[in-house]
Amino acid sequence: MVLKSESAHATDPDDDTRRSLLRHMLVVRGLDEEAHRLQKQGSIDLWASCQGQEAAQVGSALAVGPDPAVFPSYREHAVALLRGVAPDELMAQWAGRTFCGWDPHRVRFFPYTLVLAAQTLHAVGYSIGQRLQGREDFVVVYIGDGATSEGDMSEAMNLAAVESASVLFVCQNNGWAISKPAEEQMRTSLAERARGFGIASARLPGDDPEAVFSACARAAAHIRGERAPYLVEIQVGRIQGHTTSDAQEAYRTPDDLARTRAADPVTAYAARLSDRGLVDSAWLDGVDAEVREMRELLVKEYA
Amino acid sequence: MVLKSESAHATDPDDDTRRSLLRHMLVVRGLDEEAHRLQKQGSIDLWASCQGQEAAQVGSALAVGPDPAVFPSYREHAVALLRGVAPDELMAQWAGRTFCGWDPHRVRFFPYTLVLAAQTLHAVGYSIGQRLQGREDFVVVYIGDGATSEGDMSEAMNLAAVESASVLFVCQNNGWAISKPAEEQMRTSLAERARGFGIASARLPGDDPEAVFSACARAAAHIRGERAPYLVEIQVGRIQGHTTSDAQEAYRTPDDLARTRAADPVTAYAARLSDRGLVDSAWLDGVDAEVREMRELLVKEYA
Amino acid sequence: MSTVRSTGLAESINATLADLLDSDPRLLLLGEDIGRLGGVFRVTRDLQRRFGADRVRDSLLAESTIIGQAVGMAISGLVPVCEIQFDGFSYPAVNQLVTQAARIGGRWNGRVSPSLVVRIPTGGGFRGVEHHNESNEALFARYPGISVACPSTGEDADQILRHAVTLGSPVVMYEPIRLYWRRSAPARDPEPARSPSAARIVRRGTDLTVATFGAITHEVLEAAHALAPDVDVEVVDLRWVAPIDMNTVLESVARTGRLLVVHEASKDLGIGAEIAASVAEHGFDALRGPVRRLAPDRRTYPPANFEKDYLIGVQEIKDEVLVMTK
Amino acid sequence: MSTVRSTGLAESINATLADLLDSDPRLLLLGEDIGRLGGVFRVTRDLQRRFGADRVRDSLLAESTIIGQAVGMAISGLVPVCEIQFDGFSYPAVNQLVTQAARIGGRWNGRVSPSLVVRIPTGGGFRGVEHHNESNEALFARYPGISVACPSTGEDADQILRHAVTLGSPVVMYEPIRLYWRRSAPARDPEPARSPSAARIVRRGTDLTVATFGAITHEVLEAAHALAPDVDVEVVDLRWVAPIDMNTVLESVARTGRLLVVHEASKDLGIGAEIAASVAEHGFDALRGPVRRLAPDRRTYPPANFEKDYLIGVQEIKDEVLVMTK
Ligand SMILES: Cc1ncc(C[n+]2csc(CCOP(=O)(O)OP(=O)(O)O)c2C)c(N)n1
Ligand SMILES: Cc1ncc(C[n+]2csc(CCOP(=O)(O)OP(=O)(O)O)c2C)c(N)n1
Ligand SMILES: [Mg+2]
Ligand SMILES: [Mg+2]
Repeated sequence: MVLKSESAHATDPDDDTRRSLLRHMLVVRGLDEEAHRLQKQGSIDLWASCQGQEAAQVGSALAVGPDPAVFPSYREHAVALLRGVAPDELMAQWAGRTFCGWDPHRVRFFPYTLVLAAQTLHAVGYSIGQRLQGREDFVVVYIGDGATSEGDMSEAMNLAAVESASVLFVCQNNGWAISKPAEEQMRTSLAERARGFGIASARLPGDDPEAVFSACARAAAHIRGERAPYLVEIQVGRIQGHTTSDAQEAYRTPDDLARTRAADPVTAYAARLSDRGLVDSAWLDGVDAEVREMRELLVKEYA
Repeated sequence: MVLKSESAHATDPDDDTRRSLLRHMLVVRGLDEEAHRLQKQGSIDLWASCQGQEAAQVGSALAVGPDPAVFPSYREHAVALLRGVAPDELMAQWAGRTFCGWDPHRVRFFPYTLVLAAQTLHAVGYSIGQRLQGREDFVVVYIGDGATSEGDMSEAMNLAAVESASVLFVCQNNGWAISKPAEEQMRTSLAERARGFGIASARLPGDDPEAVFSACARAAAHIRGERAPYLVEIQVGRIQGHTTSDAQEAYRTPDDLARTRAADPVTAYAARLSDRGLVDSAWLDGVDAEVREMRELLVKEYA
Repeated sequence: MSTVRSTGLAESINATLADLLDSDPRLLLLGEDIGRLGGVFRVTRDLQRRFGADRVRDSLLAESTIIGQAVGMAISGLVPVCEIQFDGFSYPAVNQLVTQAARIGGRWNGRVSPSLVVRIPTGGGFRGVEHHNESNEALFARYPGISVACPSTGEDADQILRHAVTLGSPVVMYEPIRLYWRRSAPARDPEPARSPSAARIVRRGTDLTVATFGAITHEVLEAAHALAPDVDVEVVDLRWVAPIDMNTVLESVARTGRLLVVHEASKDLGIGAEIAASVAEHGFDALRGPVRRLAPDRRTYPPANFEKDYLIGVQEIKDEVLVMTK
Repeated sequence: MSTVRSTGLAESINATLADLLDSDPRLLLLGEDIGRLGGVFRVTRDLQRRFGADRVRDSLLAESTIIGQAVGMAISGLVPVCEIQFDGFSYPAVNQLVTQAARIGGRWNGRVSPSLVVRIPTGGGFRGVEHHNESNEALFARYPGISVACPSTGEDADQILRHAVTLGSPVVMYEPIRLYWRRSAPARDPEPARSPSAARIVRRGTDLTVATFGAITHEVLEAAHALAPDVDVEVVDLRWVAPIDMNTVLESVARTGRLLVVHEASKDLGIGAEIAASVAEHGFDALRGPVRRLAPDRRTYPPANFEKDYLIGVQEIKDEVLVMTK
């Protein structure tokens, strides 16, 4: 798959892009499931699942195209794969082999940062640094809802606003910071908070990758056009626990969990594209095969 | 002078209060001038002037009344005196005798905090602690424009918003953080930023103590009524350098300095109350005598 | 070698906190995920259910906020017992702890005496990911105004916590993660400590003093038991690393003539440096040979696959003792 | 006693920074009030005028922002030289320095080698208000991945800065405030250092080694000059406190048999602890008596009226040397 830059599809995704969205979502879901299996059998130490957040991740990453450097948090596995991080490279740090399994420069997907919100300042500084050197200064930084409470996030928003840095903040609001609900973490929304700092923003549901794609394409156009930051807050569900160490049943109701699982963006989007006739069972079988192969490779490498 | 609580004058100040506003402004101006003199002759080490900020300080302090605990920054000398800190107690730390010259509990004016923005979290925590113990939880915290860039300030606003704490944030925006202009420190205003966190706010010029008084009285009513935080951003001028160590001529234009001096809120308010016939020369002479006595006391103690 | 069954550290601290919450209405707990979830290590399990969300508070996700608001609460007369989720995430709280919590009593000229406790899960040895294996007790130990404790048993943690909440100044207590759920420990001499803030001689011996603290006390004791009776090692469990009970260490070295300090944190400027320096200053004449420190070299805690090479094990302790006593 | 005239430290650092800005387009300066104003100590005076606001950047008033954005800039290929306004305000930057700047090279498996310098005015002795007199070199010295320098002359600061901007990992340089404008200094032996990261023997002597660094090196030299010829003191100016050039110290102690460490930061877990411990470990047989540390006790830097009692002066150094050599 060749990534297109956002300028090529400033508004709605075309059919190729739609299939691409779905394919990336299905692949990372396969990876995520395999990671859980490997963790359960003790082959890797820990896994931070992205189940429920695939539409947000794939939609945003495809919308901005291959050029911007990405400063992830630690859960952006879909973005990683989409950028060309190999599945076994992605798994390496969760297996205790390294702090970062891939070459960040090659894929312009930088290492996971486990100290919450620290990467937000790096992202803005990097963008400023790139601009000063006359190079691509569009940067994407991912952050969770909980991490936005850290001073660094506010400082980064203020810095980006004051410097008018070309930074897209993507806040994946999955409703939880481990066990603390997002409503108890903030009084407003991240989108409102960003505007308070002078950053344009949008808030949207993250179940539909096409809507995410469009919103992020618009955000990217704003950033390139105005040379100013933008924040998208994407509301997603967290299907699994915070990590494999977290038994979320301890603090979430069965109802809430059932609702979140029922709103699975991957199955929903697969059904939608099938219904629309954009993918058929042959296409789906093809992706299945790809996923199977990936899982076998992971098992060979890690089990 | 007996302090009235804000409920007694929810809107405009009455004539007694007007005279009280002026008297406090004149007294602290005298103190501030004496401090400069003492510093110049080497009797005290340093002084952070509040010249230009008297209306903001006196107006806010009188409006909230004597009950709320005050967490100052390091420049709220007018608030200190108004709360009953004695002039020589106030001077002690600038003379290198102590870190805090007064009894914070007695006057409910807590020690100056020199690490910027640290006091904002203390203020919110104190308010929560007071509420948990069923005691007066209305707290006032002062902060400068520059200090708002520190992560602690954003964290404190978020905490206050989420906990719905009875905290009045008073941001004295004097346009400068040492040599950095406020416009380069933020893209919006503090008032907008506060709203982004879910804190009601107002922004107003700080040249007129009556307007400050009214705005803060309304803010106090909001805090007591809603049991929720409020932020007032008061635009003031900084007549002197950041401290006596700071030669502001190095980075401010003569024009700017002249304009700031011309807008002196103390002389303006004295003229206004004279014009309105609210004070006469006997009254002014009385305050003069009080100031003279205070200065003599300071000289005796420190020169 | 004798091993005894013991209550896990987590369970023991949980019981102490419950008792303190019961007996002192001014006490409250504050930390990320400590309420609903009971903490990521379940140290505060069930406490929110028992004592309510006002007193067992799920804090915002911001460490500076935790300590900063605790300072304000302490000024208001409460006794906050905070939790930082992992040692590696204590840095955003450094400013509030060092420039505020530690100094507030002095700044107020003694007119407030804020008791404020910060519990920090610490150390490695459980294949944690980056930042989850730090041992930072030396960070806060440097600062006047902060006391730092490093218990190695539930009993000590209990004594330390009860002391800490009455101290009138901040206490940071480091809790070894790998002891939270361990249920057996090498046997210790039953000798009581002289005071809640004193070190404890957990094994009497004559040939060499090992000063240590925290989780690795267990490995030291295991090594000491294994070396007996050939070499008779005295083991001092410091329990507090700031201030350090140097009297107990110096008296021990006066008896044995040899000092080894063992800790899990990296060697440079660690607690071992302070102890070795103090003994070189004040116990020099008693020394029969060089003091030694056994601790990881100055390098970052590695990815899990390499942590065995990084951590100090029983074998290395035995080897070191043998070299020093041969 | 011989005193020589010298360029003030501020002027010297200003010249070095100007030269570095001139010769390396990737270099930029970043800090509060360093541009328009030229810094509160005027160390960066005129540099913004000469090199423009893009390269001499008045940062936001937020220390975490300064270091955090510098990490990003370094990844982008620039070489940020940051200033923290006072040592007492470095704490909000600790998280970004310790968990990010120090570890980014390792986390990238060596694929970036960010050169990043943090200049921090340090120390007391000028009647500063609260928080303006701190000596925190031991804070960052503990952390692998960070190098820490403490120059005591303009010449050394120059050599250190030029080395630091090429190192590929963060360097924190502490600049003694009270040397910024001092224009005379005790005479030093002209012996060159073995390398930019080595210590310097600034006075040869035979009776006792004093290891020291930073501003107090001047007082140590003054004491040494005054004691001669009765006692012949060798003075080692460490220049770097992380990593420490222990070889130079150990060789010196091997010659003199006695070690005194002097520093301005409080004693507990200070640089002196590490040096005393290392010498007690590796130089034990050379020692003719106990090592000693001369440094303030574990208490907060007091208000200005009391700083004389807190700080170590020439007289105390002389007294200590005399006790050790009598
Ligand atoms: C500074 C810091 N504090 C605490 C933690 C521990 N921690 C890791 S993830 C997490 C919750 C993060 O929630 P959120 O930002 O919403 O991201 P999500 O995991 O939901 O994607 C916490 C508390 C950390 N990694 N860093
Ligand atoms: C954490 C911290 N960083 C830096 C400083 C140094 N400093 C003291 S006051 C000041 C400027 C503050 O500006 P502002 O908040 O606008 O308050 P003002 O002095 O104008 O009242 C600076 C940079 C400090 N005291 N604390
Ligand atoms: Mg979340
Ligand atoms: Mg200001």
